[in-house]
Amino acid sequence: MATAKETRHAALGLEPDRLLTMYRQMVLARAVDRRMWVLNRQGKAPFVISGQGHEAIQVAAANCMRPGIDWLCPYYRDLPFCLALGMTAREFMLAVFAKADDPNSGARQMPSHFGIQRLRIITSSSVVGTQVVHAVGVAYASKMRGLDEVSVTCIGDGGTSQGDWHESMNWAGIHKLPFICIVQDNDYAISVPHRLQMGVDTVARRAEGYGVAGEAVDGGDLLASYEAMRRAVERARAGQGATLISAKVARFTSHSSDDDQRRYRPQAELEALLRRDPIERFRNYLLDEGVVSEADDERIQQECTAEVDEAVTGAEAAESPRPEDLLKHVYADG
Amino acid sequence: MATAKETRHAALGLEPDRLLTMYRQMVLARAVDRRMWVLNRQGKAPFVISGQGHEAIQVAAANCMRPGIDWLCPYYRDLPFCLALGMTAREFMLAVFAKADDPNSGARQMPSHFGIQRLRIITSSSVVGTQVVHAVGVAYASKMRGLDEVSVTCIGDGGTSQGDWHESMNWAGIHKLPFICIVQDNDYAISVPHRLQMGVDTVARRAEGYGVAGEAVDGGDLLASYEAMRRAVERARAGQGATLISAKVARFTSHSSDDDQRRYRPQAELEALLRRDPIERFRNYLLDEGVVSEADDERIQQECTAEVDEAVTGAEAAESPRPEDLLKHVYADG
Amino acid sequence: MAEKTLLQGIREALGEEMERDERVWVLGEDVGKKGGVFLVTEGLYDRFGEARVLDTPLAESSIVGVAIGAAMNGTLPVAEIQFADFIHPAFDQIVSEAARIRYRSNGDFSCPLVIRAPFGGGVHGGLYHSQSVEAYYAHVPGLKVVIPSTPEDAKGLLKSSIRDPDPVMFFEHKKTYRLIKGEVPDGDYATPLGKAAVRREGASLSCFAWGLMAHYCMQAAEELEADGVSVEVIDLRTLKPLDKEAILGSVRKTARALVVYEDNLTGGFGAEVAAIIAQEAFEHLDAPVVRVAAPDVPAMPFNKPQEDAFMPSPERIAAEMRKLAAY
Amino acid sequence: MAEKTLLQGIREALGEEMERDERVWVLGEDVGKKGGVFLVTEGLYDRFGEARVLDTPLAESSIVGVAIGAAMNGTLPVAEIQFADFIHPAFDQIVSEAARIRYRSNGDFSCPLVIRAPFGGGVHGGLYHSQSVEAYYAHVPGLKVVIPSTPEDAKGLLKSSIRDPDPVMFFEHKKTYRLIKGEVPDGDYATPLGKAAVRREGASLSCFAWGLMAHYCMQAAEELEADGVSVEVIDLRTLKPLDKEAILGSVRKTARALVVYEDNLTGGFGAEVAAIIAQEAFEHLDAPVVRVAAPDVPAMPFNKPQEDAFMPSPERIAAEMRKLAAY
Ligand SMILES: Cc1ncc(C[n+]2csc(CCOP(=O)(O)OP(=O)(O)O)c2C)c(N)n1
Ligand SMILES: Cc1ncc(C[n+]2csc(CCOP(=O)(O)OP(=O)(O)O)c2C)c(N)n1
Ligand SMILES: [Mg+2]
Ligand SMILES: [Mg+2]
Repeated sequence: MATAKETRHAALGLEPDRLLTMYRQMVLARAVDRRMWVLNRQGKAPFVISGQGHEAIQVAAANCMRPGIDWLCPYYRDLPFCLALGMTAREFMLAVFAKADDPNSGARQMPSHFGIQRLRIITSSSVVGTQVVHAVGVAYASKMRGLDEVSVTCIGDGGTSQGDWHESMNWAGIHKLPFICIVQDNDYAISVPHRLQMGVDTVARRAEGYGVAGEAVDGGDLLASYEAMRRAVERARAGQGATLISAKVARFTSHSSDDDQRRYRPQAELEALLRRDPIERFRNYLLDEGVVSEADDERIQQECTAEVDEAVTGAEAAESPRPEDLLKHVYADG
Repeated sequence: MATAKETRHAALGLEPDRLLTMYRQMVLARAVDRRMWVLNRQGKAPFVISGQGHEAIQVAAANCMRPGIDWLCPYYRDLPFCLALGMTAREFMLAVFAKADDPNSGARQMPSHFGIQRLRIITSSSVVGTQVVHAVGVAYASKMRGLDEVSVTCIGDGGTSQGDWHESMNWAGIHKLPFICIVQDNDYAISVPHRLQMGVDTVARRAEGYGVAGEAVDGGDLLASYEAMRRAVERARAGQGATLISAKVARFTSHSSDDDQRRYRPQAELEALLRRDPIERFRNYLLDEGVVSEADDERIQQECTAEVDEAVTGAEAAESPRPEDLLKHVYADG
Repeated sequence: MAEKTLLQGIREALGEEMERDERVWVLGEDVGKKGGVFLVTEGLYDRFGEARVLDTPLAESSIVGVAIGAAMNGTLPVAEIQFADFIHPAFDQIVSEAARIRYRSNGDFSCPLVIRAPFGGGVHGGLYHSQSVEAYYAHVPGLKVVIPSTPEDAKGLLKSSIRDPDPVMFFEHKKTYRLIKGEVPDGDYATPLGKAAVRREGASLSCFAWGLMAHYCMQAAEELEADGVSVEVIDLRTLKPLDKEAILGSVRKTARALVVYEDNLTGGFGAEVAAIIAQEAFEHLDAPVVRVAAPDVPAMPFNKPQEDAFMPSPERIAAEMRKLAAY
Repeated sequence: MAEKTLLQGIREALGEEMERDERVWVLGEDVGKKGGVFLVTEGLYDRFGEARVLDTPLAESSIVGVAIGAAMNGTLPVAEIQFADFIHPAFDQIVSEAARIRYRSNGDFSCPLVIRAPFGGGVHGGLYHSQSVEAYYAHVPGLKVVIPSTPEDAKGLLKSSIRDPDPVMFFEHKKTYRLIKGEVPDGDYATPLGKAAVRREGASLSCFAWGLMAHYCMQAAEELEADGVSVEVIDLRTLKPLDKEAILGSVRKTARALVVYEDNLTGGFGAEVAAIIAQEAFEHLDAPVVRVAAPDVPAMPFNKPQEDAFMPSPERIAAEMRKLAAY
């Protein structure tokens, strides 16, 4: 039992090392993400889409998983998630620059369409919602094969409106699957506000109707996110079934580099977002608890910047795909 | 306030006349339905699908609606519903015999694919789930146009698994539409049992997650069904939004004339069904309350049989569709 | 007359039809305050309000299904699918429902509905923001399929589509939105569905196309002009109903047919055009019916070298024209 | 060898493959205790248990989507769609997902999956239990499309499909299930995908078909034999990959081509076959490439007079053969 004086992280059994790892993962993700916007403005990256503001829930979730054993069916905001699972900054930048060695798709897809077999990050499309069903299928196969694997998927608040999302939750409930659906609820689907997306405050209210567990969590709070996710993973591993986590997060950037959120979000709302920075919040916690010092933080930021610099330099110099390879990999034999 | 001695129907404000009407509608529906199975066995009706066991919820619902003003997007078990809204036995039999004058589809569709403009029963396909979305669209249009109409739709328990069902409920919740979805939950989708269809006992549990009202009702109990439906209609008319009614019912027949439910339902279960006959139950109530006598009942049965006889004779003698009319009504101008 | 972009043509048609007939309304993802991801519906939200310019949930099947229901209750919905690539979740509602409302009810019901969607590539859209989907729908009896390629047509054909009593699929090539400019007549006009447009008369061969490819064919034809080869370019404009007479008439004149489309070769709508010619103008043909289309790979990659390799280019079209003319 | 129905061929292939490889499993509506609405999966539930013969919720998109996920996690799912008419809700999962898993991941992932569905009419199925849907999928790169017409092929092609590393659409004509009987070789065998079968050699004209129409063409060809017209009948069997060589080779020999399909004429897969012939065998043709297909109405009505009027009949096919042979 946690005593009154016990820290939040100690109550969760989290060691300082792990806290540092998670902090560093968030910082790196933000650094990579910011850089891609710079590249976009420089005309070097035709399209970017961001995870800024969504880092806490993603990094927390990744740290409850076993990379290479548990599965992720991601969505396009999952840069922090994928980095935390082991994707390198360089691998991501190869996609941003549309280079042949992009491990996700050989630059066939837009950047942020993640998929890396070695990390069990399953290839994803742009079609919102389809990945959730795949995650159910993965979980069904794990269960059928008697394997101790957890299948995790992410989606936005808008994505939950898709029929596929419902069909997935229903399957997960029927078969009590080792499946976790994380809804990253940032109040918008491009410009469509929450009130026009659903008639309730949070989709976590839908869990009961499927026979799955529901968790509504502040997705900007790393420790709260970690707690909810860990409970979900334990539930999955214990054969107690699926969990729907709805994590409230803040979308810091426009939807993508093709969007301008000032067209539809009030200025005051945009300013208020900044107070919801998950990285700031965790940094303050770590400083307050003495887990990191200002100097540590400075070092981490510098390391991450250096990592990004190197990734960009390497990726920019890499080869572009060859036109004739357009015809490859339609089928196994071609 | 109902006093202890007040009858259930009086508490609902139901006059004996209306009770008789509803009773007669159920009896007629059953008579028509039974006859079509006879015709099927005689080789005169290649395909039949039944509403037997579902009569109470349907007739109750129809009696809360204003035919020709409120809308119904039906499904293939809604014979009692459609008769109660004003479809004649003869009109139905024209479909059963696949005759040109079938008002539903000119015998282009299988029987029980209802759709009659004059009654505001909207044309339905065989594709499970699609009708629910149409009902939402109808309701949205009514609301947009400021019309005081209620849009009702029916679907089976299996049908709620479709993505379309979810998307519809979500719309209904967002816009607080004058929309009512009646789930006729008969525990099976053809042979697939409830436990493999959903992870919960009743879909009424899903209402809250959409921001719509939920009612779980015994759909074999006419008065309970009437009560739930009337509340839903009042809610809709008062602009208070949508209702999801889940009505437990018993499927008396095999799924359709192409099915044999003995292959997958235990004998004991089939026998137990008979004790759940909604018509029996309502008859007993009416006899107990002295609303009808045995003699009245006898007369009603005979009238209904005569109505069916006449419908069959008329429909059987009607013209078949002409082959060349195959090409008509693809577009307005053809 | 004023010079406008194709996108402006569409926007004007929407605005004018909504003004003219209060039954007309617009629904789709981001069509409201944002004005659509391509800004096609810009300004409509302010003019007509939220109920008639409705931002929908992210669920295409319901966008179409709700429009169907609303069309059966006295309104004229114009549904926007944000990208044609995302129309597939609505496939069932379009094919099983919208297309058959009239037929299956033996004429008792109808479904006056327009579904607009930007399609096509060449804009770094990658596998899921570049596709051509017209072949799926041009196969479906009960639907009409319209693809404008000029600002004038965009406006006039969209007006006809909105006024049409049956469901119309209206596909707008996204690369043409701002690239293609042209005169748009002042005032109200409607361009009839089912009529092809001869963009260029010619005697040596007939070239059939739609969307962006109609422009590429024009470029190629101009190139061939220099070599003394006169190419007739026909923009089909509506694939369903198809202007067979225009196709056959042209082939009877030139005896050579080239069909150009951006979609994958196999089973693309160009196959139908070629098959019609092969059956109904066989006696007039002096050469094989040639198709130029994209290769049979799932879609256009994001990276530029492969995107370029996928798209039929004016150069490739010109080369095929030359070969065919010389056959 | 023993005489079996086409349905038995399919059932045996499923049973044997499940026996041979425990990664193979079956999912769909009513495939379990009931054994499927046509009893194709009868007996499998008792032999292999509920987890591998899974009754799914009534939701086609998830049937396919779950199969896709499971295929990426080491299993070989065979998904049944109860009627091809109800495959449309899964269109997106098939076209955007299954077909592109390999391509979009640059070969990093694959999706070994079979989707079986009964299609076709002539069984009083009405508008929604009679359709042909192969054209939609034969257009999609990344998919294979198989349609057996004999019991031997049904078994052998299904085995190949299950063993294939890519997603295969396997369409079974429901009228052939019990109508068509034939010898089925004993023991394990696999019929290769991508090879057409010459069902009947002939010199006067080539006739291409699949599914039930392959049988109707045989009947018509036999009728013409009596008149001294020798018709070659080629059953395409797999529309994707398509055996172009078999098609072109036959046309080069006979100089006349008839393409017969049960689907709506416009944009049906026969258009592709005709277009290939018109482009690649033009010089060998002595007559127009003729298509016989269903009219462009949404689907086959339930009532018998109109159902019959819709279906291409052996008589109608024979009449077209006669005309073409005499051209
Ligand atoms: C099926 C489909 N429809 C539309 C789109 C276009 N689109 C891409 S992202 C997006 C909004 C997604 O919103 P949400 O699910 O809330 O995720 P967020 O981007 O806010 O994280 C839309 C409409 C798409 N990719 N797929
Ligand atoms: C999309 C779709 N898939 C499958 C079918 C085949 N089918 C017809 S009815 C039915 C079961 C419906 O069960 P339920 O919704 O519970 O309704 P019930 O028949 O029990 O009243 C199925 C699978 C269909 N008509 N549509
Ligand atoms: Mg969002
Ligand atoms: Mg049921």
